[in-house]
Amino acid sequence: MSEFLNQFKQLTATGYLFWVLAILALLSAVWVVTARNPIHSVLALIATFFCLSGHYILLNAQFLAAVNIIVYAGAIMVLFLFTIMFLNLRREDEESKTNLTKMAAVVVGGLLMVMLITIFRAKSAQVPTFNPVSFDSRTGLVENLGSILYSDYILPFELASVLFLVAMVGAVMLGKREAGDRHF
Amino acid sequence: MQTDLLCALIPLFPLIGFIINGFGFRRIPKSLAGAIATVAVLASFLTSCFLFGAFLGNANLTSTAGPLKAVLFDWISVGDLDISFSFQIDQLSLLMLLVVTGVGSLIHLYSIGYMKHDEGFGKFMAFLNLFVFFMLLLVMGSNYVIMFIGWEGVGLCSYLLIGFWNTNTNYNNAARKAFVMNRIGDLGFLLGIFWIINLFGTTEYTDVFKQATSLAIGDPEILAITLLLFVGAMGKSAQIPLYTWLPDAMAGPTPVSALIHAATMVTAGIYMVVRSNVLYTLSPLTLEIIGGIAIATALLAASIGLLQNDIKKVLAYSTVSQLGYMFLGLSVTAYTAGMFHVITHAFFKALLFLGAGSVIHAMSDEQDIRNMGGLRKSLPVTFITFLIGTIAISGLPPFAGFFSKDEILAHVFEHNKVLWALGVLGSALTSFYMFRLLFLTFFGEFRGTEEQRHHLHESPATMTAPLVFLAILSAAGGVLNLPGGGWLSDFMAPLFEGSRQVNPEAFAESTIDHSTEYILMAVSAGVALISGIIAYVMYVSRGAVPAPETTERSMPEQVVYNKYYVDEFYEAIIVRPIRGLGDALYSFGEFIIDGVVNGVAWLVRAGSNQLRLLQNGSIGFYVFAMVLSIVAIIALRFFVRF
Amino acid sequence: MFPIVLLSVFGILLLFLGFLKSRAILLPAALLFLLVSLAVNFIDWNKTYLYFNGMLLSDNLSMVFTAIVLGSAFMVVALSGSFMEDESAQPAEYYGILLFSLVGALMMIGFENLIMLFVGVEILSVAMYVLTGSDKRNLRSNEAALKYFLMGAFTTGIMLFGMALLYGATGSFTLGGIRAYAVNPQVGLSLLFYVGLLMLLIGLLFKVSAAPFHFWTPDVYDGAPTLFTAFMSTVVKTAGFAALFRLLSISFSGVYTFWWTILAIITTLTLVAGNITAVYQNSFKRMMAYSSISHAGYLLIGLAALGQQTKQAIVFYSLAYSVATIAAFGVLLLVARQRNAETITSGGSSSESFDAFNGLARQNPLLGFAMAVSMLSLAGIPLTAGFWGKFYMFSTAVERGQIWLLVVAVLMSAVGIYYYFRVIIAMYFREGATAPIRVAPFYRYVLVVATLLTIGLGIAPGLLEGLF
Amino acid sequence: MQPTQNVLIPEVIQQIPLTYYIIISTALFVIGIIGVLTRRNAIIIFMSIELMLNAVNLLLIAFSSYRSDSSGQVFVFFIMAVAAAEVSVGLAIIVMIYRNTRSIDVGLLNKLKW
Repeated sequence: MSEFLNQFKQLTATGYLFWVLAILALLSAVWVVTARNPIHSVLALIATFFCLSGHYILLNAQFLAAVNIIVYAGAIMVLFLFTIMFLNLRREDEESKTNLTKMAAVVVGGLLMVMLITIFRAKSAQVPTFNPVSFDSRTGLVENLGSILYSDYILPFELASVLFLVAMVGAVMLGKREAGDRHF
Repeated sequence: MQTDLLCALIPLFPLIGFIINGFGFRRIPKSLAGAIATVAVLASFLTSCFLFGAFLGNANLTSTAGPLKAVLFDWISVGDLDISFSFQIDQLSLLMLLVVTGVGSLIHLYSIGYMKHDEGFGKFMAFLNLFVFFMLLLVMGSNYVIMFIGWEGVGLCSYLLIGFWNTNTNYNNAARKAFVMNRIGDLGFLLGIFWIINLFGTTEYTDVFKQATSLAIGDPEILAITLLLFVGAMGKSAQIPLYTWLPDAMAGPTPVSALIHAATMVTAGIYMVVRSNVLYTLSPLTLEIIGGIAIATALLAASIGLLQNDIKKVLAYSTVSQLGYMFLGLSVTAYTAGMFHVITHAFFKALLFLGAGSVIHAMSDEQDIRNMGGLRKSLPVTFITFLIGTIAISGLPPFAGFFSKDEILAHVFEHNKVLWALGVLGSALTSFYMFRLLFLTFFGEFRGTEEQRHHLHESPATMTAPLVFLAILSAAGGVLNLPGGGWLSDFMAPLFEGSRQVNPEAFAESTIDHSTEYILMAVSAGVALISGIIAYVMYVSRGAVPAPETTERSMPEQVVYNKYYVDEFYEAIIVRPIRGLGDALYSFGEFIIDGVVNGVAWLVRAGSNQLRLLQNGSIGFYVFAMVLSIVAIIALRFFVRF
Repeated sequence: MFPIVLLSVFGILLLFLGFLKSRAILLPAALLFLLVSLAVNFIDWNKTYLYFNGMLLSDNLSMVFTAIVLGSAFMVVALSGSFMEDESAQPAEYYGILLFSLVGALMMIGFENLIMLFVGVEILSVAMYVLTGSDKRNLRSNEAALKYFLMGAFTTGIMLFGMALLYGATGSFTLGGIRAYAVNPQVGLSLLFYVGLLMLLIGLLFKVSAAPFHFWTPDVYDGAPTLFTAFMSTVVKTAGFAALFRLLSISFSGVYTFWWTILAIITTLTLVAGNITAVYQNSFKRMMAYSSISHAGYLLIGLAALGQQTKQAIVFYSLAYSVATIAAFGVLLLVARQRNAETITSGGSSSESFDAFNGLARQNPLLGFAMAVSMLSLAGIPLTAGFWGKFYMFSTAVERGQIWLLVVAVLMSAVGIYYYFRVIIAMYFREGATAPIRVAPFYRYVLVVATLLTIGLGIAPGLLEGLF
Repeated sequence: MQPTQNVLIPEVIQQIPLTYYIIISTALFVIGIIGVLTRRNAIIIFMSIELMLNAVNLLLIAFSSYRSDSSGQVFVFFIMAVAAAEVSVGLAIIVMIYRNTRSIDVGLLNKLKW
């Protein structure tokens, strides 16, 4: 423990930023799952995304940090928010799950977390470390990612468009109001 | 000589018959359908005969009557295991071929008369043909996989035919019971086959047996294999504890009972053991177990047979009992004797069933012998042939059953005196219930209704002709293998070369001298004769008729008036204990064994009912179960040492 | 490779064809597109290529799997004539999505990189979510779609976590890279690798509905429109097993000792859960869902006993299973439609229960026969393809010496007979007064082909040998 | 901690062991799982799933940065794309259900069972 504290004391500002972001991310994540009001959940999730983007920047993955904000916080969460507003879900009419199921869920989830963390912290886990000699700090830059994406990963990249087509057609097909369906 | 072609033709004929009748049974007129089916099987029979002649000629020429193999095509290869679709023609399969197609054609012929008023005649004939096809696959295949296919196929046909009159729920239940019991047996058989694959890397008989000869006697793996295979035989050949389906299977039409549940399918288990004789010889313990089960089955079924009043049920229990005798023979490595009994049994049991069918036909579907009697005048042909069948099955010389049963008993005597004594006892019981059946049916006064009496008639020629044929065979079948080195044992000797190699002692020349042999014969024949006489006294002289089920069974008051001291003695010493025993055993069969089988089925259903509640429709629960499983898997892999 | 490209294009074409006034052109067009894709599949026959910078493998095995998937899809689409009669149906969209989903299936079959696997799984899954819910007014369909979607997305998370951990341990997403890491003998492997392996497996096992990750299957199969249930239980399952087989046989064969016990336990659970639960069902469709779980169990035997024969066994089994399943669902479609029409007038039992089949064989011998053959095949009765499928599977277990797995499988196959035969009994032995069902000629051909295929493979199973 | 030698290596990578990132991701991931398990509102369950995906993203980016290997970040890119597609379909399904039942409580959806 004291070793940990010693390490902690030697951290630079970035190091402290890591901790702050980590704790904030976890707290807002907990808020996502506990908030009674769906809108609060959405906001908390957006906060989590911002914290994670901070992490990405710390990890020198600027491009993904930007994409995360734009796609996740910008597009996906707005879609969520839109749906919630659309369905007018502000009321607190859910939550009839018994405390027993909740307890069981938390216990099982906690058990999973404890087990995984124990495994990952074990001596034999052999978590890889960075190699100062061959380290390339330009890994996460747009130029680098772009050239890989359009060379090595061209096939999945193109086929992802099929996925979007399916999603688009499917969403329209399912979401479209048929004659006789209710308005909202 | 196009042996391959001939081999292919034999099962092909019935298949063609099945296809024609099966797909066109709505359009083909009845007479034609019957003719097609019968001709198909008859063609197989003729081909088999031709093949048999060729084989004999061949064997005489070369004097090494090795099996002929006809590889039709390569089937599959799984890894190193190659399975070809091929037939093996040797002494054993030829004998079975002749029996199956020969008796089969007679029964087909008979069915034309017996079933002609039935709506589903074409369908019936198609199923019969399909059955013959699978049965031929079973006996001709050159490896265990083909045998298994035939094995499953005949089970399926048996299921379809038992439930043929499917309007009645009881018939369906009987069909289902037969299927379930056969499945249990098949599981054992299948596991046995996979074990053979595991051990020998092949399923081809010749290769398996060649490799097996190099193993030591009592090899534990062989023990397991033979036991598993025998489980299959127990199901198919109705041995304890899987025998209760056979009596119930009598719900099917009578020709079906004759063909499937007496003459052919139920002997598949014996065929399989004889086929695998090398393996069984290697495992004396299995043989001991078979012997125990066989004698128990023989006695149990015979004692139940004493009390039955349904003409077909008596014959059914008698079949179970005779199958027990066959296994008894196999258990003392008297494979030839076992096969001999298979053949003679096929003759006389088919005869008896067909005779019974003729009676039932005449009696307008009456099956209760208490309502028959005195039929010998109205049904003379049926009576005479039935009499011959009865004498044959009872083991009275010089008819077929005498020789085959006697040979089995002689071998058993050599092996174990107690088993022999029990066997003789069973033989006495057999003789008694068969004569009882005969006397109650054909002698005495007619006890049926006026309407039935009016309706009594001898069956048409298509039905009596097979009876006559079979009667001749039953009477003369014994010449196949007369005591003291008959034709059959010489013919079949090459089959047991491997067994002789691994265990010469089991095949040593008979140690009992001729005088003992004659005494044994005399004893068994005498016992059978005495039982027959007792039955005569009981049911003809005294005219006793089994009481209807509503009144009390034992009626001492009636007996008091009787002058025959023998009767009283018989009643007190033999009949009552045996009745008690029979009742007890009957309930054992009906309640314990069926109970276990039904219990398992019930357990599965109950388990199903409970298990499906897990599927409670809630996403929360589903996800929870998944997460729990993930936790369990990770715990199992990382935190539990095993 | 060619089918993937073509199918993407054809999917778009179909969507545009939907703008035409005439709906009648859609079905022939979809069938034609599938046939063309099936044909071009074999261009590379007997050659092994890695396409697109090592993203996609094309070898004989993947082509055979592709052929099975496309063939199944062809038969399913061929059975879809009823869309044309249904006003609220949107056939252009359905066919388009089906074709797109096949792209995903083919990616799962030929992937060389986990990204391909992931995108493929997602294309297939998203398409299935949509199709499951395509009967929009039907609450059962809605519920099934939501269940499938939520659980599928959840599992995607698990699977991705596994992929991430594998990447962390091995530094590569390629099958070869992971394999190179896993067979590396110098040091013990990272624990991240093992956890990642388990999570990835769980993700895929969910897709093939292996217990205890099977809970979605009965509900989703039950609620989805029957035609798409047929599609899911054949195409998705085949693709899932192809993917599992590739992963396990290429990347993870070096650590067989680590995962086989887990897989064997899961196999046992799957066999028991599928077969036992099916016994109590009254709805044929739901029974088929449990039956598909149980067949996943039989297929898993081949993986748990991974060996030389696994490849052949899985190919044969999935082919036999797919053909029989499609025929069964094809008959169910007709029967259910007929019964629905009747219940409107008279009122009676559910259109998908076992009772709906009562007396079918008498009125419609062809339908009865096709159904009976496919039931026999699913039950594994000899002289049908299903028997040999089971035979192959069981002999893989024997080869690895996993006798207890074999014993469980053999016992459970006996249980299976019980519920498959219920249909046969209903069709042949029960009375049911119904008018003959009109079967469109093309529909009839599909059923006949499926039946002949089942019998043909049952008589000559060697036909498929040596192809791959 | 050694003094910084290579200014191009981000300070976080030099100061924080990779294990910490793994632990944080695991924690986020499990929070997401717990969210799926405890909530009944379909949308919130869905958001919890998004949380799980983001935990994976963090994990992948951490691995990718520590290993100086871009393919991990490309994978993240794909995950985001797929997530967007999934969200559109998922929300369409939820809307469809709401239209039919006026509720998105998954606990009420249990017509299909047994």
